[in-house]
Amino acid sequence: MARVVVDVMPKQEILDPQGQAVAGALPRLGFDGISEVRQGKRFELEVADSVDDETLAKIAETMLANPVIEDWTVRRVDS
Amino acid sequence: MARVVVDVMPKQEILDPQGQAVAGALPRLGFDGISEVRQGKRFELEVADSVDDETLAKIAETMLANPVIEDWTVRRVDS
Amino acid sequence: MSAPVTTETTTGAAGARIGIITFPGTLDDVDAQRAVRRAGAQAVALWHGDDDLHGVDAVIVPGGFSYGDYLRCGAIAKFSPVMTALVEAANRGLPVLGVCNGFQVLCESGLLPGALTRNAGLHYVCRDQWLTMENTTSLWTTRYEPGAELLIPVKHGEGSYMADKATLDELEGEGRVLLRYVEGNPNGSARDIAGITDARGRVAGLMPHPEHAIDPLTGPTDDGLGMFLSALDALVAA
Amino acid sequence: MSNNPQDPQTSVAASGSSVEAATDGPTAETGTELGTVDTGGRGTDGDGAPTDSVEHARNTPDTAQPYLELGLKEDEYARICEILGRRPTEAELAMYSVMWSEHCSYKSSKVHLKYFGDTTTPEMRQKMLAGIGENAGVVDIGDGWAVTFKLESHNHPSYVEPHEGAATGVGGIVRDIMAMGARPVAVADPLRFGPAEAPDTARVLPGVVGGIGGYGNCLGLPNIGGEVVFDDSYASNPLVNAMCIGVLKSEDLHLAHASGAGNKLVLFGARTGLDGIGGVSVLASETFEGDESGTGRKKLPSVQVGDPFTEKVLIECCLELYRSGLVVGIQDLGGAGLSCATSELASAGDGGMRVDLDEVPLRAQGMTPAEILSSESQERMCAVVQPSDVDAFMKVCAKWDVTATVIGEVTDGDNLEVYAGGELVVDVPPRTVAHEGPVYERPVERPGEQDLIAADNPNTLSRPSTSDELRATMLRMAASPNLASRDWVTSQYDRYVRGNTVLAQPSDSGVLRVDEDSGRGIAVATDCNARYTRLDPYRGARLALAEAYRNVAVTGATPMAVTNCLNFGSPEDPGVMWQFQQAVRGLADGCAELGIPVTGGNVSFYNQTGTKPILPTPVVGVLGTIDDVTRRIPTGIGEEDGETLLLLGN
Ligand SMILES: Nc1ncnc2c1ncn2[C@@H]1O[C@H](COP(=O)(O)OP(=O)(O)O)[C@@H](O)[C@H]1O
Repeated sequence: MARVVVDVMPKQEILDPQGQAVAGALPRLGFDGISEVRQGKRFELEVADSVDDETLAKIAETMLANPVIEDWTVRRVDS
Repeated sequence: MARVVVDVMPKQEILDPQGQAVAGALPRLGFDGISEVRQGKRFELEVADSVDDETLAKIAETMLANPVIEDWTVRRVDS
Repeated sequence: MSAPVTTETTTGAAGARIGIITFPGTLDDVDAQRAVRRAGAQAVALWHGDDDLHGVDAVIVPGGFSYGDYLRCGAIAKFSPVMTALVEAANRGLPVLGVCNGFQVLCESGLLPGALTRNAGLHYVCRDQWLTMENTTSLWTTRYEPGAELLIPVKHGEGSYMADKATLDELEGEGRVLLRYVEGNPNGSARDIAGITDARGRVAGLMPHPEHAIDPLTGPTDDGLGMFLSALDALVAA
Repeated sequence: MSNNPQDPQTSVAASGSSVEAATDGPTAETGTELGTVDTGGRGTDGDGAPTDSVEHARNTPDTAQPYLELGLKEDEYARICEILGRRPTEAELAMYSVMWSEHCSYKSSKVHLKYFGDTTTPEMRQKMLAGIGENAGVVDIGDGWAVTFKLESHNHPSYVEPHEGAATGVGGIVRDIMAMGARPVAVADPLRFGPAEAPDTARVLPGVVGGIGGYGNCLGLPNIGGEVVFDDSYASNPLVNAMCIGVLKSEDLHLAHASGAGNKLVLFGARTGLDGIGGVSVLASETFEGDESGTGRKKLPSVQVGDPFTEKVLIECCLELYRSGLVVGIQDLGGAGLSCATSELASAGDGGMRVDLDEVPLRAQGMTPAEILSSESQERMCAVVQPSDVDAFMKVCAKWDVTATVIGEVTDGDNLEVYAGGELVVDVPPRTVAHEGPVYERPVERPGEQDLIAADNPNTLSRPSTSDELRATMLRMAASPNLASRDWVTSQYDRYVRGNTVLAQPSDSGVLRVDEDSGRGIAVATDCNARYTRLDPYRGARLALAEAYRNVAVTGATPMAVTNCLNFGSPEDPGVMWQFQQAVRGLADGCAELGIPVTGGNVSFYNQTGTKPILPTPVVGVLGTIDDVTRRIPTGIGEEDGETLLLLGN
């Protein structure tokens, strides 16, 4: 068993209304000094050792992310 | 300027229908060996050096996460 | 099939002033105002940037997508100036009704326990929903018969009520569950909970939209009108 | 830092490195590295590359330009050079190429659409306050109320990225309606997909429905109608048509124009980014061939992401601006962005216009003038404001937290002049961009196979005759996705918001209350049977009209005006052009017979996979009025015992 983290973020050049909403609210709440916020998704998977990196990449690319508008990263982490 | 990553995940005991939907779909698409999926959020913040850890924790706790249902983690990363 | 509720207007209600909050992204404020007028009271528009409540007798936090609700429903709205004023007033006993996004805002700001999470089906759901009235002593529900069945629209993507077991048991034990879904739970809410109230029965939060059920012309029934009338009864009596 | 005692991330956090460094544990693979996409372009490299100014263009007449890549034909490019008396600058080329595209210029359809005007009698025009040529048609419904409505397609973007494509389709049509000075009050969505069981439909349909619902619900617009149709021909080419309906007091009608020298041009709403730049990115990469800073641009997806919250706030902001009388003219930014808005505003006015791109609030760094002019960033509007009103205008925008910037002014010259970095980069007669694009008389030819199709008719085809056959037919129909419940779709749409929805699904048409005191209301329906239209495009279009007309009539409303969205294959295919011509004639003749005008519409060509076009799909929307919505007639029988059932017609 391994724990795998897949991070999915909106592509840099794509509008991120979610992150913008947060960035816009922070100063109103008295939090200054945050110049940019981007909001994406984080998936935590419990994966059998038999699952190889290629398969994980495929899962990320076809299911977890929408490659038209999102970038993704896969990492194995110790659990 | 520092880049800060805030990860927000549903608490272990809270139902995570999105993660479950992914976990349920994987075998149908021919991906086996994934026993659990949880879906949360990932925020990337560009933060002035003057913003201290305490402030970051407060932003995470009061705004980015709802501690009733979510756990959060703040990390500074090199940019 | 209409709920056993009287829809006679409250005598002496015309003087009552009910505030309706508008955040950027609020949608059902016009409907809530209409419902308040239909019930015979005066609707007072409250803006998110106001830092006082203009002396209103009760407040409705209506549905919509405050600030887009991109982060988490109600998460940003809870920080607005008007909410600071509202939390203070509610703690002093001001009657408050949060509907849908308003319910989410009340939970986020700590006026009500628990949280509303993504629908179990992962889709936004708009449908006419059967409910049972579980508590007829709260300020917002005295016009109803105990156990009355109501047909009122729900429309939301994040309406699944969640709280830890202790909180749920406490709500049940103290009779603070106001409404429950029957004939199908639209969102996976714990214990079919559709609405709750605070310990004093003055602050209520619901996912169904009583303001969309005040006239069979534009809603499935007029089953929702009783909530506004109940509050007016209490305000006039006070 | 964490609130989780078990903190599953500590191991990662301990290494303290970023995702993109990919050093915390073996990285499997990276899509595109997070956070490292180069958004910089020429502006940022500081190598002093010359801006392609008008003067520069004059001095370098022989510079080759990528007009073919931008979709301009040889002769179209020649005409631009002739209009300008020189080669166009990069920015001008970008402007002409988007504005002269089929989508913006109607170059293949114009000659046919004229027929709508030719067949509209003064009598039919009586209630029409604005018609074809404006952002949307407007009709007078009585008691001082006017209604504006329009259908628009967002087919191709919805195939590439179903959710955002459909969402921004709704956003675009809503801004069209706002530009008429109206409050948007409802939407409807006629949809066409490939076979229900096809894997790709499982990608496209939920995305489209989620996008329309997500955007429309967040705007607070009840969804009161539409269609869901499945057919093989839409397999790689779904049709996502969206309708918006708006209401205004007749005297508040705002038409897009920019009159009055000295009046200011205000851009307000979202910032301008690299969204939907599509073809124009060849400009940057062409010029910077071999230069590594140019490579980042080529990969840009021409996808726009919608921000419904910004649009909702923009709606309320616009309505307050209208109420306060602060707007002389207004235009939405849709396809072709600022190119379209500035050239259309200027050509509808009585003077020229000067725009300074340095003032445009940007979301990305180093955008070129061509990119700023072509950006299709959503949720933006452009208003013409009297100088004395600018402060008040800005105050209203500030109240709604809407970014607003004066980017130019109306001049007493003739040309649209655009400056960037202090240099004149565009100097064109605005009408040549907005209205005097190429017009084609494409070849039209009835395909030979129409005869074959016509040979199969009710007399030659076998019909079920035994009870077993009837039963089988019945079962087949009951199982057909085209006759299934639409509940999966419609339950994702808010039909109640604003509290004026009198009828929505499953009714034959949506009915809305407009005036709470008098009970005056409107009804709308959209329809098209594309298979009929394939068999006979003239009659098919008439049938679509008749069906929508009937659907409005049976709710108790009186039909009064028509909009359309004409979805067809390639105009370069003479057979498709014939279908188009026939459908336009059928619709126009039908309207003349029924006595209601076509007030606007939209043409979507190139809906095909390879050389195989979609079924010709002229979606027709009919608007009706009803004096008193309490007298609406709901769909359905069997509410009471003893009801009499009558069949009308033959
Ligand atoms: N995409 C859609 N969006 C909104 N409403 C829809 C959509 N598709 C169908 N509807 C509504 O659902 C109901 C049933 O649709 P349909 O089966 O196409 O009816 P009909 O065949 O009578 O036109 C109608 O009220 C129609 O307006």
